[in-house]
Order: sequence, then C-alpha cells, then structure tokens
Amino acid sequence: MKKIEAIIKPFKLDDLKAALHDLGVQGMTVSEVKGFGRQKGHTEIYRGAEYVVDFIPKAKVEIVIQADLVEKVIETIMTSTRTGKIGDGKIFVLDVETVCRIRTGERGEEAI
Amino acid sequence: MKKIEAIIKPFKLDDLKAALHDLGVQGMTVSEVKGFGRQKGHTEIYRGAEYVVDFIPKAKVEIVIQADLVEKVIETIMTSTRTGKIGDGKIFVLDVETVCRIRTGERGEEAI
Amino acid sequence: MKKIEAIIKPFKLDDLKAALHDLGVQGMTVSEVKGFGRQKGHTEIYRGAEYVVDFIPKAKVEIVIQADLVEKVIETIMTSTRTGKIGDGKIFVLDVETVCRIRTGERGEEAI
Amino acid sequence: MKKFWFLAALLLIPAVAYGAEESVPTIASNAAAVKGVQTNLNYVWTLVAAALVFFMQAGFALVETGLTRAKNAVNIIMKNLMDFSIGSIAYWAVGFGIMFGVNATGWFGTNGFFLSDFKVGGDPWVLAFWMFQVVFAATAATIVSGAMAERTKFTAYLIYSAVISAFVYPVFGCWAWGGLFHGNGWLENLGFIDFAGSTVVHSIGGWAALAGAIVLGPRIGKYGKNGEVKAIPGHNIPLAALGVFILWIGWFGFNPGSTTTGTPDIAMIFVNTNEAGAAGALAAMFTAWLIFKKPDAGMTLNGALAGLVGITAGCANVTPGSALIIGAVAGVLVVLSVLFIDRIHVDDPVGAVSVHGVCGAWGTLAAGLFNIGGATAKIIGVQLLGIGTAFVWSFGAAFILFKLVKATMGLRVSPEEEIGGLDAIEHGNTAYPDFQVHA
Amino acid sequence: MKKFWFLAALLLIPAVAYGAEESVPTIASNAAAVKGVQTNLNYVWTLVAAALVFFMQAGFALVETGLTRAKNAVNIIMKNLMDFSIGSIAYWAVGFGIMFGVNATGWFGTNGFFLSDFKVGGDPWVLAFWMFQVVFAATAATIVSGAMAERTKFTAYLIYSAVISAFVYPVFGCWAWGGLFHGNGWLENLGFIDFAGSTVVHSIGGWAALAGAIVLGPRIGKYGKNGEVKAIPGHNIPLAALGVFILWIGWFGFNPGSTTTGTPDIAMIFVNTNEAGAAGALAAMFTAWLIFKKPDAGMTLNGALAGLVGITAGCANVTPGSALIIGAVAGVLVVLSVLFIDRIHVDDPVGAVSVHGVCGAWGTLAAGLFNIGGATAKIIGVQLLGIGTAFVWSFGAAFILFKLVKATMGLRVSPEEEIGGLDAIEHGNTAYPDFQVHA
Amino acid sequence: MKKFWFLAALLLIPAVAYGAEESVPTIASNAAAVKGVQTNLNYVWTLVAAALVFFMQAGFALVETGLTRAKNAVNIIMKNLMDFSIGSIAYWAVGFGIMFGVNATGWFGTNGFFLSDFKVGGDPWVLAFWMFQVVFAATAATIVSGAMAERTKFTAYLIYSAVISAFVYPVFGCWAWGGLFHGNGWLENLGFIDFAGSTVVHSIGGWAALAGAIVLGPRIGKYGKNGEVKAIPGHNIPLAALGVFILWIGWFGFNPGSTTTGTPDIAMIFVNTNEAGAAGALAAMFTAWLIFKKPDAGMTLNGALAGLVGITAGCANVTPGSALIIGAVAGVLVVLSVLFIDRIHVDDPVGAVSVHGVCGAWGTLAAGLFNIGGATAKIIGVQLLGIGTAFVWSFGAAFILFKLVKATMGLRVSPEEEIGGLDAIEHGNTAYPDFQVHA
Ligand SMILES: Nc1ncnc2c1ncn2[C@@H]1O[C@H](COP(=O)(O)OP(=O)(O)O)[C@@H](O)[C@H]1O
Ligand SMILES: Nc1ncnc2c1ncn2[C@@H]1O[C@H](COP(=O)(O)OP(=O)(O)O)[C@@H](O)[C@H]1O
Ligand SMILES: Nc1ncnc2c1ncn2[C@@H]1O[C@H](COP(=O)(O)OP(=O)(O)O)[C@@H](O)[C@H]1O
Repeated sequence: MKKIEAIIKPFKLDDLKAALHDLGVQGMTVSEVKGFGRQKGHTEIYRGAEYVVDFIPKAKVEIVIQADLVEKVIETIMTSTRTGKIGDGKIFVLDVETVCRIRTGERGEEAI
Repeated sequence: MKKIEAIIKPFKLDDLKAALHDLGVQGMTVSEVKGFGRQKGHTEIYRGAEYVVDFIPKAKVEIVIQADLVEKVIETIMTSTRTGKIGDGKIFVLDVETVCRIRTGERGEEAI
Repeated sequence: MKKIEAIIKPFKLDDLKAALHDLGVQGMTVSEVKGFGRQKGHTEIYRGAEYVVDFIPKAKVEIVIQADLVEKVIETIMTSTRTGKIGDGKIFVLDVETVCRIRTGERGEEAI
Repeated sequence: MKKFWFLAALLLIPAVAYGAEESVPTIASNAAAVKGVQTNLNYVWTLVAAALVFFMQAGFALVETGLTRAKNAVNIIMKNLMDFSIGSIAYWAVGFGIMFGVNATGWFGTNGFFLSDFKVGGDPWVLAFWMFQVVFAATAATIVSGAMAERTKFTAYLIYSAVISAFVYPVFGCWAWGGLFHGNGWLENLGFIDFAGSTVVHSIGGWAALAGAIVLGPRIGKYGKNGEVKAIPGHNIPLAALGVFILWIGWFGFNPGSTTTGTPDIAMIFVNTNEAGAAGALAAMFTAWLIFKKPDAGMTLNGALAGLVGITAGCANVTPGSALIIGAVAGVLVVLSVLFIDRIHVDDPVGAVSVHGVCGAWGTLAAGLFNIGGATAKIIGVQLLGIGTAFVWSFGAAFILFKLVKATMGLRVSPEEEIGGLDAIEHGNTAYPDFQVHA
Repeated sequence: MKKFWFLAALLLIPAVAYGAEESVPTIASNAAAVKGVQTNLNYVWTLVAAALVFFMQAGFALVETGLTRAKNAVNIIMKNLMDFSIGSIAYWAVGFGIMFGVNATGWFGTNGFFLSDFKVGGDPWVLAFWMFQVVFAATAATIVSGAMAERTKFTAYLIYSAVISAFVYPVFGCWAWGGLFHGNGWLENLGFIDFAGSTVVHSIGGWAALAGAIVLGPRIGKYGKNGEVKAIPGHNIPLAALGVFILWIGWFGFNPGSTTTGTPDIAMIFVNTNEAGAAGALAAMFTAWLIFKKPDAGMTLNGALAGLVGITAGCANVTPGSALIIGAVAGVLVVLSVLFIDRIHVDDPVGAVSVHGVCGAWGTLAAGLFNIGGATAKIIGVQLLGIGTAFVWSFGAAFILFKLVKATMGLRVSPEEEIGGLDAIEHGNTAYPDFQVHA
Repeated sequence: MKKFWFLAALLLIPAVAYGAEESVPTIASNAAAVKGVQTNLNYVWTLVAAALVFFMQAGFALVETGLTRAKNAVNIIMKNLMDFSIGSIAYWAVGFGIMFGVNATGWFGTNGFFLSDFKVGGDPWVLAFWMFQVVFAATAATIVSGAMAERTKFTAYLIYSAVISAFVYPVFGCWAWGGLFHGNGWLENLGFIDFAGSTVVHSIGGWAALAGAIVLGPRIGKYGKNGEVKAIPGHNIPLAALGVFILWIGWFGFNPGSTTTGTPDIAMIFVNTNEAGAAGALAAMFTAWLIFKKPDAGMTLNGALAGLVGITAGCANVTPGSALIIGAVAGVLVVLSVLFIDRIHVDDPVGAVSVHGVCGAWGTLAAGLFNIGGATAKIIGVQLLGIGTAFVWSFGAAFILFKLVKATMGLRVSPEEEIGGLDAIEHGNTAYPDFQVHA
C-alpha cells in the first residue's frame, strides 16, 4: 500500500474531497500546514514596522491506498486542485508497510 | 526503525499516551487533523442555511521506534484507543531510514 | 528522493528557514505539533486544580529533496536549530517514491 | 484651572437659583430657579442618553465582526470606527444644517452648518441637541456596513459613509423631525409618528443597506451553481452576542432619550423598549426552532434587535402590552425576512436589511396601529406614506450613489483580495495573528 | 411627530413648574414645582441605574462564557439571553404581582399582574419601579446558568428560567422587599436589612445554582476515578475579565440605584461598593497566591465579584472602612468556598454558588455586624433568620423543580452531546468556526 | 429594610423640599429647596460620570490585551484589575489626602487620609468627589501597564501601582487641582488650565510609562541585530477596537463629569470631546495611510485616543471648531511619535507614551492656544511650565522608582519566562486553552 501526501491550496480542498469520493477513495486525513516555496508571501505592517508573511497556508491531504490506485489518485489530485498558478503544491508518494483499522483490528488492504 | 502513524479519536489521546508510556516508548509527536472516512459528520445550520461538517476532528500520533517494537506498539494503540464504534481510526506503518537527535547529533536507535 | 521530517523548537523555525534557503532548498512544509518526550512540561493551576501540560509545542518541518542532499540538510538542521538543551527535537528520514508538481505535472527531481 | 471652572459652573446654574445666595429670593426668582434646575436635568438626561446611543457603535461593530469571517475582522471594525468619525464631522459641517436648519419648503434646512447656531456665551442647548442627533446619524450610517461586509472596497465605503451622514439621512430626517429644532418637515406636518426613528434611522439605514448589497452582489461562494444558499458562518458568536447586549443598553438611551427632557415619560418608554426586545428574541428563537429544528443563535440575536427596532417608532405612544406584541411580530418577521432575502440572492451577511429595513417599517406601521390615542385611517395612511417615502428616498439615493461609485472608483475588491481576506490586502493587518485561523 | 411628543413632554413636567409660564407662580406652586423636579430626577436616576443593572446581563454572559469551554459558548450565551428575555415576560406577567402586589398575609402578593397597576394617564412611577425590579429578577435567574453550564438541556433550562423569575425569586422578594410598593413582607417587618439584595437576589440565585449543580451531577471528566479534582480550564480569560468589569459598573446601578431616589445618599453607596469590590479582588488574589503559589486569574475575578456581592446588603448602612473589611473577607471566603465545593464534588464551573450564595450570606450577616446604627443581638438574629430562610426556600424550591424536570423531560444532555459540545447538537451552531479549536 | 431606607432617602432630600409636606412652604424654604434639588442633580451627574470613567478601566484592559500577544493576556488583565483595586485602596488611604488635603505650602496636602473628611451624618459631598477622583487616579496608573507589557514581573508591577496611586499622581494632582477641595496648588494658583487632565492624568501616566519602558528595555526580538524595528503584532484587534469604543464612552464621563455639577456647561464639553476623538481617528488613519500606504488599524485606534487625550485639558474652554483642530493635530502627532519612539528603541507595545504623554502635552498647550478667552503669552507660559513640570516630576519619580525596584526585587522576568509567556509562569494560567495558539 502507498501513502499519498498532497500539499494543496486550502480553498481547493472541497473539490479534491469530492473528486476522490467519486473515485471511490474511502478516507483521507487533512491537516492545516504552512508552506514555503516558490510562491512568495505578502508584506504586512504593524504600527509602522513591516514584516513579510512568507509562510503560506496550505492543506496537507494524506491518503493511504492500494498501490495500483496511486496513478489514478495522482491524476485526480492534479485535475481537481490545479489552478495553473504558482503555489498549487506538490504530491509525494511513500510506501506503507502495514495498515490496521483500530475498530476491527483488520490488517492490510481491507483495513483501508 | 519504523514510524507508526495512528489516527485516533482525540479524547483517547491521554489513554494512548499513558499506555505507550507504560510500554516504555520515550516520545511521540501529536498533531490535530481532520478526518474523512466511513464515520459521517453532522449537519449545522447558520442563519437558515444548512451545511454538513463532514471532516471530523482526529488526533494524529507519530511514533518512531525500533522495528522489533512495532507489533507491541500496534497492540497497545489498538487496546488503548478502541471504542468499537465507527471512526476509531487507522494505524499506518512506514519505514524510517535515519533518525538523529538534534541536541546530541546521535544517530539511529539511540537517537530515539 | 527523500523526505526529511524535523521536529524542532518553534522559535528556531526562522533560523532553520534561513539556513535551508541559503543551502538552496526551494521549499518546505511546516505544521504545528505537540511533542512528548524527555523534555518535561510544566504545571498549571485552574481554580485550585493543578494539571500538567506535558505536551510541548513543537514545529514539524517536512522537506523533500534529492537523496544526495540528505546529509547536507541534516547538518544544516542540526547547526541551525540546536540549543543543546533537552527538547531540541529529532530528524527522521523517509524514502519518497514519487514527487509531482501539481501546477505543471512534472515528476521526479525537477518537481521538487 | 479646574477650580475656576468648577466655580464658574456653579455660577452658571440659572443665576437666580444661586442668586439666592446674594440677592433675596422672590416668588418669581424661585419659579425661574425651578425651571432652571429642570433645564439642567434635561441637559444631563439628554447627554447621558447620547452617551448610551454612542455606545451602540461598539455594539454594531461587534455584531458585524462576530457574524462575518476572521479574515475580514479588521476591515469591519475600521469601517465602523470610520462611520462614526466621518459622520461626526460630516454631520457637524453639513448634515445638521440640512436636517434642522431653517426650512421654508419643508424639504431641507438651509442654515446651521458647522454648528453655527452656537455662539460663545449663547444658549448651549443646540450643542446638547446636536450631540444627541449626531449619534443617531452615525447609527443610520453604520447599519449599512454589515450588509456590505466582506467584499466592499474600503475607500469606496468611506465615500458612502460621508454621503449618508451629510446628505441621505439628514434630508429624510428633515422631513420627519426638522421641527424639533429650527426646521419644519412636510411629513411631520402630516402627523407622521416616529418617536425615536424606526423609519428615520433604521429603515433609512436598512434600505440603503439593501441597495448596497444589491449593487455589490453576493460574496464569492455564497450561492452555489444551482442557486442553493451556502452558509458562511460568522467567526465569533460570543462577540456578536456581546454586541447585542451593548445595543440593547444603547437603546435605553436611543428611545427614552428622544424625549430630550428628564420627565416621568421616560418610564413607559424604558418598559416598552425592554419588553419588545425580549419578545423579539423569544419569538425569533421559536420561529427558527420551528423552521430549522434548532434554536439558532444568529437568528435569536437578530430577533432581539428586530424587537428593539420595531418598538422605536411607537415606544412613547403604545402600552407595554402592545410593545410585547410589536416585538414578537418583529421577531417572527426578521427570521422570515432573512430567509426570503437569501432566497432572492441578496447577500446580507448580518441581516441588516431585515432587522433595520423590514422591522423598521413594521414598527412604524405598528406605532399607528397600536397608538394609545387610537388608530384612524388617516394615521395609518400617513404612517404608510412615511414608510414608502423612506424606502423610495433611501433605496433610490443609495442605489444611485453606489452605482456611481462602482462606475468610477469601483465598489468591490478583487476576487483574490476577497478570498485572501480584506484585512491582509486592504489594511496590511491580521486580526488574530497568534491564532491558527482556517484559511 | 417627535416634535409633538417633545412638547407633550415639556407640558408633562409637573404642570406647576411650567405652569409658571402661563399662570402667575405662587409660593405653593413653586413648592409643588420643586417636588416635581425632584420627582423627575428620581425617575432619571432610577432608570439610568436600571440600564446599568441590565448591562450586568452582558457581564454574566461573558464571565460564564469565558470560564467554560469553547464548544459550549453558544449555549451559554443563549441561556443568558433567554434568562433575560423570559424573565422580562414572566416577571411582567406574574413575578411582579407576587412580589409587590397587595399582600395581606406577608407571604405573597395577589394583584398587579401584567403590570395592571399602570393605567394610561396614571402615575407612571410603577413603570420606573418595575423596570428597576425586572433587571434584578433577571440577575437572580442568570446566576444559575453558570453553575449548570456545559451539561444542561436547553429546553429544561428554559423551564427553570421561567419558574425562578415568575415564582421562586418573587416569593422571597415579597417577604423582604414587598413593602417597597403595595406589598408587605413578614421578613422586612422583622427589620431584615438587605438594602440591594445580597440575600434577596444573590443568595437566592446562588442556592438555586447549588441545587441545580447537585441534581445535574458533575461534568464528564471533572473528577477522577480516585475522586481527584481535574481542571477544566475556561476558554477565554480576557472575555471573563471584561465580564467582571461590566458587572462592576453594573453594580454602580445595582446598589446606589436601590435608593430609587436621586439624593446625596448614593455617594456613600458608590464608595462602599467600589471599596468592597477592590478589597475582594485583592484578598482573593493573595489567598490564591498563598494556597497555589500563583496569583490565579480565575480566583481574582471571582474575588472582585465576591466583594461586590458582599457589600450589596449593607452598602447603605456601613462605613467605607467597614466596606473594605466586608469585601476583603468575601474575597478570602470565595476562594476557600470554591475549593470546598469542589472537594465535595459539586461541579460549579464558574463559582456561582461561592460568589453569590456564600458571599451573599456573608454580606447579609455583615450588614448587621457593621451596621452604622450599631449591631444588636436582635438585628443579628433577624439577619441570620433571613439568611437561613433564603437557603431553605431557594435551595428547596429549586431542588424540587430540578428533580421534577429530571424525572419528566430530563435535565441533562447525553454523554455524546456533552463530549461533542452543546453548541453543535443543541443549537447546530459553532461559536468559533474560523479558529482551530482543540477537540 | 429597603423600605426603611427608601423612606429615609425621601426624608433626606433637602428637608425643606419635602418639609413642604408638613410645614407651610415659604419663599426662603422654596429657595433652599431648589438649591437642594440642584445639589442632588450634581450628585447624580458626578457619580454617573464616575461610573463611566470607571468603565475606562475595561477599555484600557482590552486595548492593552488586544495589542499584545496571546501568551501574556492573563498577565495584562491581572495588571489592569490590580491597578484599579490597589489604586482604590491606596488613594483612599493616602493619595486623596496628599492631593486634596489642607495644604499650606501649595506642594502637598496633609489631612483627609482614609477618607477621614467624611463623618457619619455629615455632608456626603466628599464621598461623591472622592469617587470621581479615585477613578481618575486609577486611570493614570493603568496607562503605564501597556508600555511595560509582556516583560514586567507581576510583583514589581504591584509595587509600582501602589506608589503611583498613593504618591506620584496625587502630588502633581495637588499642584494643579488641590484647590478643588481643601487643597491649594502652586500651579493652579498661576492659572494653569487643565480642565479634565491632559497633563494631570494622561501626561503623568504617559511619562511614567516612558520611564518604565526605558528602565525595562525592549521585549526580546523587538529590535534586530542591526537595530531594525521588528513587528510584534497584537493578538486580538477586535478586542482592542472594543476597548477604544469603551474608552470613548468613558471620556463622556471623564471630561464633562469634571464639572462635578449638572449644568448646561456639559453640552459643549460633550461636543468637543466627540469632535476631537473623531478628528484624531481620521487624521491618524490618513497619516498612516500616507506613510505606510495602508490604513492601519492599530494607528487609527491610537489616533482616536490621541484626539480624546488632546481635548481633555481644553474641553471646557475651546470651541467645537478648535476641538476638531486639536484632535486632528493629535492624530497626526501620535503616528509620528509612535514611529519616533520605536526609532529610538524604546519599546512601548501599545503606544501609551505617544497617546498619553505626547498628546497630553499637546492638549495642554492647545488649551492655552485655543482658549476662548484668548491666548496671552502668560497663559502659554504657564501651560508650558505645567507641561514641563509634569514631565520632570513624573518621569523623574517613576525612573527612580523603577531603578530601585530593578536593583532590589528585580523588574523584569527571565528570558525563558518572556519567551514562554508570562501567563504560564507568572500566573500558571492560559488565556485561551481551547484554541490553537502559535508558540
Ligand atoms: N521541497 C519541498 N518539500 C516539502 N514541501 C514543499 C517543497 N517544495 C514545495 N513544498 C510545498 O508545496 C507548496 C507549493 O510549492 P511552491 O514552490 O510554492 O509552488 P509550486 O508547487 O507551484 O512550485 C509550498 O508552499 C510547500 O508547502
Ligand atoms: N484511506 C485513508 N487514508 C488516510 N486516512 C484515512 C483513510 N481512511 C480513514 N482515514 C482516517 O481514519 C479516520 C477514521 O476512519 P473511518 O473510516 O471514519 O472509521 P474506521 O477507522 O472505524 O473505519 C478518518 O477520519 C480518517 O482521518
Ligand atoms: N520516538 C519518537 N517518535 C516521534 N517523535 C518523537 C520521539 N521522541 C521524541 N519525539 C519528538 O521530539 C521532541 C523532542 O524530544 P525530547 O525527547 O523531548 O528531547 P530530545 O530530542 O532533546 O531528546 C518531542 O517533543 C517529540 O515531539
């Protein structure tokens, strides 16, 4: 099984969720993160002192799925979250050795 | 070494922490995440407009340990966080190539 | 490619960012986490009831880079975030199989 | 020098009263002295009431901030602070003269600009009266900011704010209330009843808000592709609730203070105001409960305000029992109105149009229907005329104003700015930098 | 029409005062006029004070919201808003009549329901007096919501709220204060001293809160398996602190306003109120510092309120020096009481029982002990009798009420609801949707 | 017993007024009665104004909390609550006597400690006057907490708070205002104009704040290695804005209340106060806009306060037109001053020095320049003398005090504590435990 981590623009989360749902992905875990990259932040002023907000809010979506679904999911993420503008984000794929469902104790693919 | 990621119900965090502590696990890292899965969210209303809150608050616990402890830790997580109700969460096991302790520069198992 | 996860003291984040930037690292993703480990928390009182705050705020920095840069990045993290005091944190290195840039669809190293 | 002023103050008390110290008191001097003390009491009461009405600015700021998103909180409070600051100057320079200046036609006043009615050493009543009136003008102005929240250009808003305080509000005010000072309005001469301003203040604000919301268009994401209404939850309900409590106490200045005299009259006005607010909150809560199956906080808060707006016109000429009915009806009305306005895709984030426009109209009608002196067809007719005139004037004038602004400098921020939040780009600020706020 | 009313108002001022304009003033007309102006001043003062007391509702709402968890914030503010709204109607319909109606027995009033004492054109004093009394009734009611926070069914709470405002509070109020209007209470006839309500308002609320907290049981997770007390920190200390400041200014209406006349008497009451509040805050802070080794904010805030509750009974018959002592003792008492009540596993999230019940009792005793006129055994005896009676009546009546509610409709939400938060399930709302709130 | 007191109150009304009921009124009794009623009105007005000034404590607490970081919020509100609590007791015991006690030299009062001027049964005016003065003393004290925020030891702060209320403030107060009661100050005898305290209250507080900020040194991270100014954003702008609105309404007690008599004089003071605040907010916003290219909220909020501070000295002796100018200049001044003070690396998190010190000085000068009676060289000279004296006295005394504290018990928390936040270590509390707050 594989774990796909997608760093996306937060306002694209609902579209992604819907798209993955249509694809039959059963679950995902989302966290709020701050991103640093090519996309530049903006400057704010506070009582006369300027400061750069160079960490940009992003959503990190983690999806664990069967290896054979990886390509499909990557495609879905690309199409549903791409704006074409800098800062769209990244997809990382990692290997997962074991998966368990706490409720049932199931292991492996049926635990996903 | 392995990294165990457990997505659990937030109010189970203290029990899990205690259980792992008893097991001799030295450390862990926790983040607040939102989960999407079989467990359905609830509906809220705001000024007459209904909306579904389908992302459910979960706690993500990351534990890096020696490979031979994986099974023990999985067991502990299962027993300490299971409610038997849908939404109990998942456990993912990933391989970790290197571990360093920043303070000392130690590498590998003694860095855990 | 590899993914480096560094759990550091939050107030060291800016130094780390600067150091990695100088090293030519193009991007990183940061999340706010709570850590549990050797560093002990502090006690608070609320209306007469004491309680221990044993989860300590930490920053989790994720950096995906070419395999050959791993050592350099680890060094940089060590030097830029070390205080020598307990609680400095950990570095974990994981293997990443694929990387894509959502904006362009690029894959692999050029997607980083 | 305080000492000096302190003594001066003592001496300024209707000479005769303290003249007693020097000269021998006479029946006439005593009679004059009593009047003098009553006059002093009228000053104290009117100005304390004005302070309470001023406080409503804080209430509006909190309600609007609480019912919108965190990323626009700085912008909202800046708009509210500017409504009052600009209003205080625009109404001083222009508005007061138009509203209360000498007025042959019954259509607008022609003098008293820049508070020129006040001469050093002259009767200071104009100052007390002006103070009480300026906080009313600012109230009308600030109602609009809520309906236009989260998408309006700050510069454009400043222009609007000056125009409503200097012109839109005073002109109608002159028609209905001009005679309270040097003016004389055609509407009041017909016998229009609006004691504290359900129409003059609230409907005028509410209909201008409607025009603004229409010309602006809805916030991004408010209505789905298939026209379904999406929820955009307000970010701080406790702050909104505090705002409602503050507005409620402000109303204890707004309605009874409109006597501008400290007399037993204010007792019934206090009671009516309170009962209508309470009935409004309850009625709105139960209406929402019935419709949504839950006692919704946002609607209940709107309901309290709806009841208070509803009683404003008739607070001095209906009984407490009637006040309860007026407030309760307003509470039901506001919920239905909020739903209706959403249905027709006018995006009013805080319900300003329903609370102030719709319930202001209802209150003005009710002031006729429940009139202690009895309700004649003529009275009802005049009330309806006033309600209609207010709508035509305020909606019309504001609509044209906003269209002009839109055509020239632009009325709305860019989509990027709207998504990123007005605080960051318009003000370069963040309302809650230490908190993790959802993007 | 404002003009019309404005003139009307002028005319309504004790005719004679302005009659002077038309008819020739006489010594008699002047004497009457002076009384008229003093009467007007009494109206203005009593009603301004009532507005300040109303504001205490906002203070209670903030203190209770700040000292509980974010997931229940909407529920808390809804309960507070409803306490006042329901109270305003229940006290109008029933409570006032029971408390101040004609009363042969000394046990409860029998007329004046629905404000029927007021007739159009009649003396409006009943309205001013009612307005001042209704905000007191609502204060007693709202004290309870804090002690029952975070686990009470909303519907059950609404029932309670109506019963206390319509019945529990007015009955005791009749015994102690009925004679202030048409009533006549057995306790006041014995010479019971409770000028502004340490017992009548605060203890009555506090003991009902105790009954509620006991019948409800503690919040999930408040006490460990081995009975150890767990902390459930309040989610917004700055909001709670603002609430305390608001309550403090409200007390400047609560205590001095209880004269219901604008006279020099109010000066000492102001000073006493302020000194007791200050001493309470300081004493509580140092007590907490001694016990916990830290100057705890929650306890200090409770201490200020404890001092204010403590001086409420005696504010008009003790010296400022005594007020300092009374407040300081209350400040120490409240900390010990909060700890004790937690030890016996009664879960009172905001300390309502300690602040209002315990310190209300202390204040009532202190009003006898520090009485300027001297403290006799009889005085102390009557004070103790009043304190005891209040406990028996309020705790008893509330206990039965809550048991009944529990047996019938149910008093407490389900564990799932409690863990998930009352806002989501009871109201379908979220207090802070834009913020990352810990689950 | 309320009944008893109620009657007592009635009787206490200047006997004669109601004596009318029993004895036959005479011209003399009527004359006396009128004076009695005016006296009662003066009590009511002065004490209502005092309540409004008290409310400013909440305003300061919110402004300071909002403009600093979440991790220090509990500490800030504790400091503000203690300023008022300690001040209420220190000013009662010592301060009032020094400020208003009998005073041969013109340098400090020597009796009236512990409110000993009040005798049971005696004239209660001293109590009303004291109540109005104590809230002023607390205002001066609380100004300092903002400038010393986020790094001062709590215990050290308590010492400071007692000393300024008991000594630093009253001594200067005696020089400028002593003659308002039993005192007699050398500065007032020269004709120094400071009606409500631009210098006496605000500059005294502001210059003490400057001394505190200098002795403390800047917060960690405020200035970069190369001396560049870093931003440390305040954590809750809506709360800060609410604080400003509360301060504004408080000023309607602060300035007009300083007449301590209910007379028509207060009207112009109300208008001047309002116009200056509005002009200050606008001028500051546009100045900030010009310099930073954005309408910054923090500066605009400071601007409103700057305008209010600016008009405080001259509110009773300048025209509304002049008030606008005075406020506008203050608004520009405050922005430049904040920038300048940052440049010289004095870290004043909330701008207290600029708002109260600098604009207080400007307002005092302006009271001379725009004096209705005309500005002579002598008047300006005396104003400048007063401004200078205030600086030397307050800055000097506070500087020595803070140096002493630093040398003995220590003035500043440890770096660890400062980084971790004062709430956790000093108080063992967390302001927002349910929220995700950035570390
Ligand atoms: N090397 C990296 N490691 C981890 N996260 C990265 C890396 N590079 C980019 N990111 C994440 O992806 C986000 C978008 O990347 P960015 O370079 O800004 O735009 P783009 O993806 O269009 O090239 C960043 O904000 C960051 O969160
Ligand atoms: N395929 C997945 N990838 C990542 N996280 C998942 C996945 N499936 C479930 N989760 C996480 O586990 C949580 C619980 O899963 P859910 O399906 O709701 O219940 P259960 O674990 O009992 O089957 C989800 O809220 C989500 O955070
Ligand atoms: N085994 C582990 N798995 C995951 N995270 C860990 C582990 N051990 C430590 N950490 C993280 O590293 C942080 C620092 O570790 P700690 O033991 O406190 O100090 P040090 O790193 O100096 O030994 C912890 O707060 C936690 O977030």
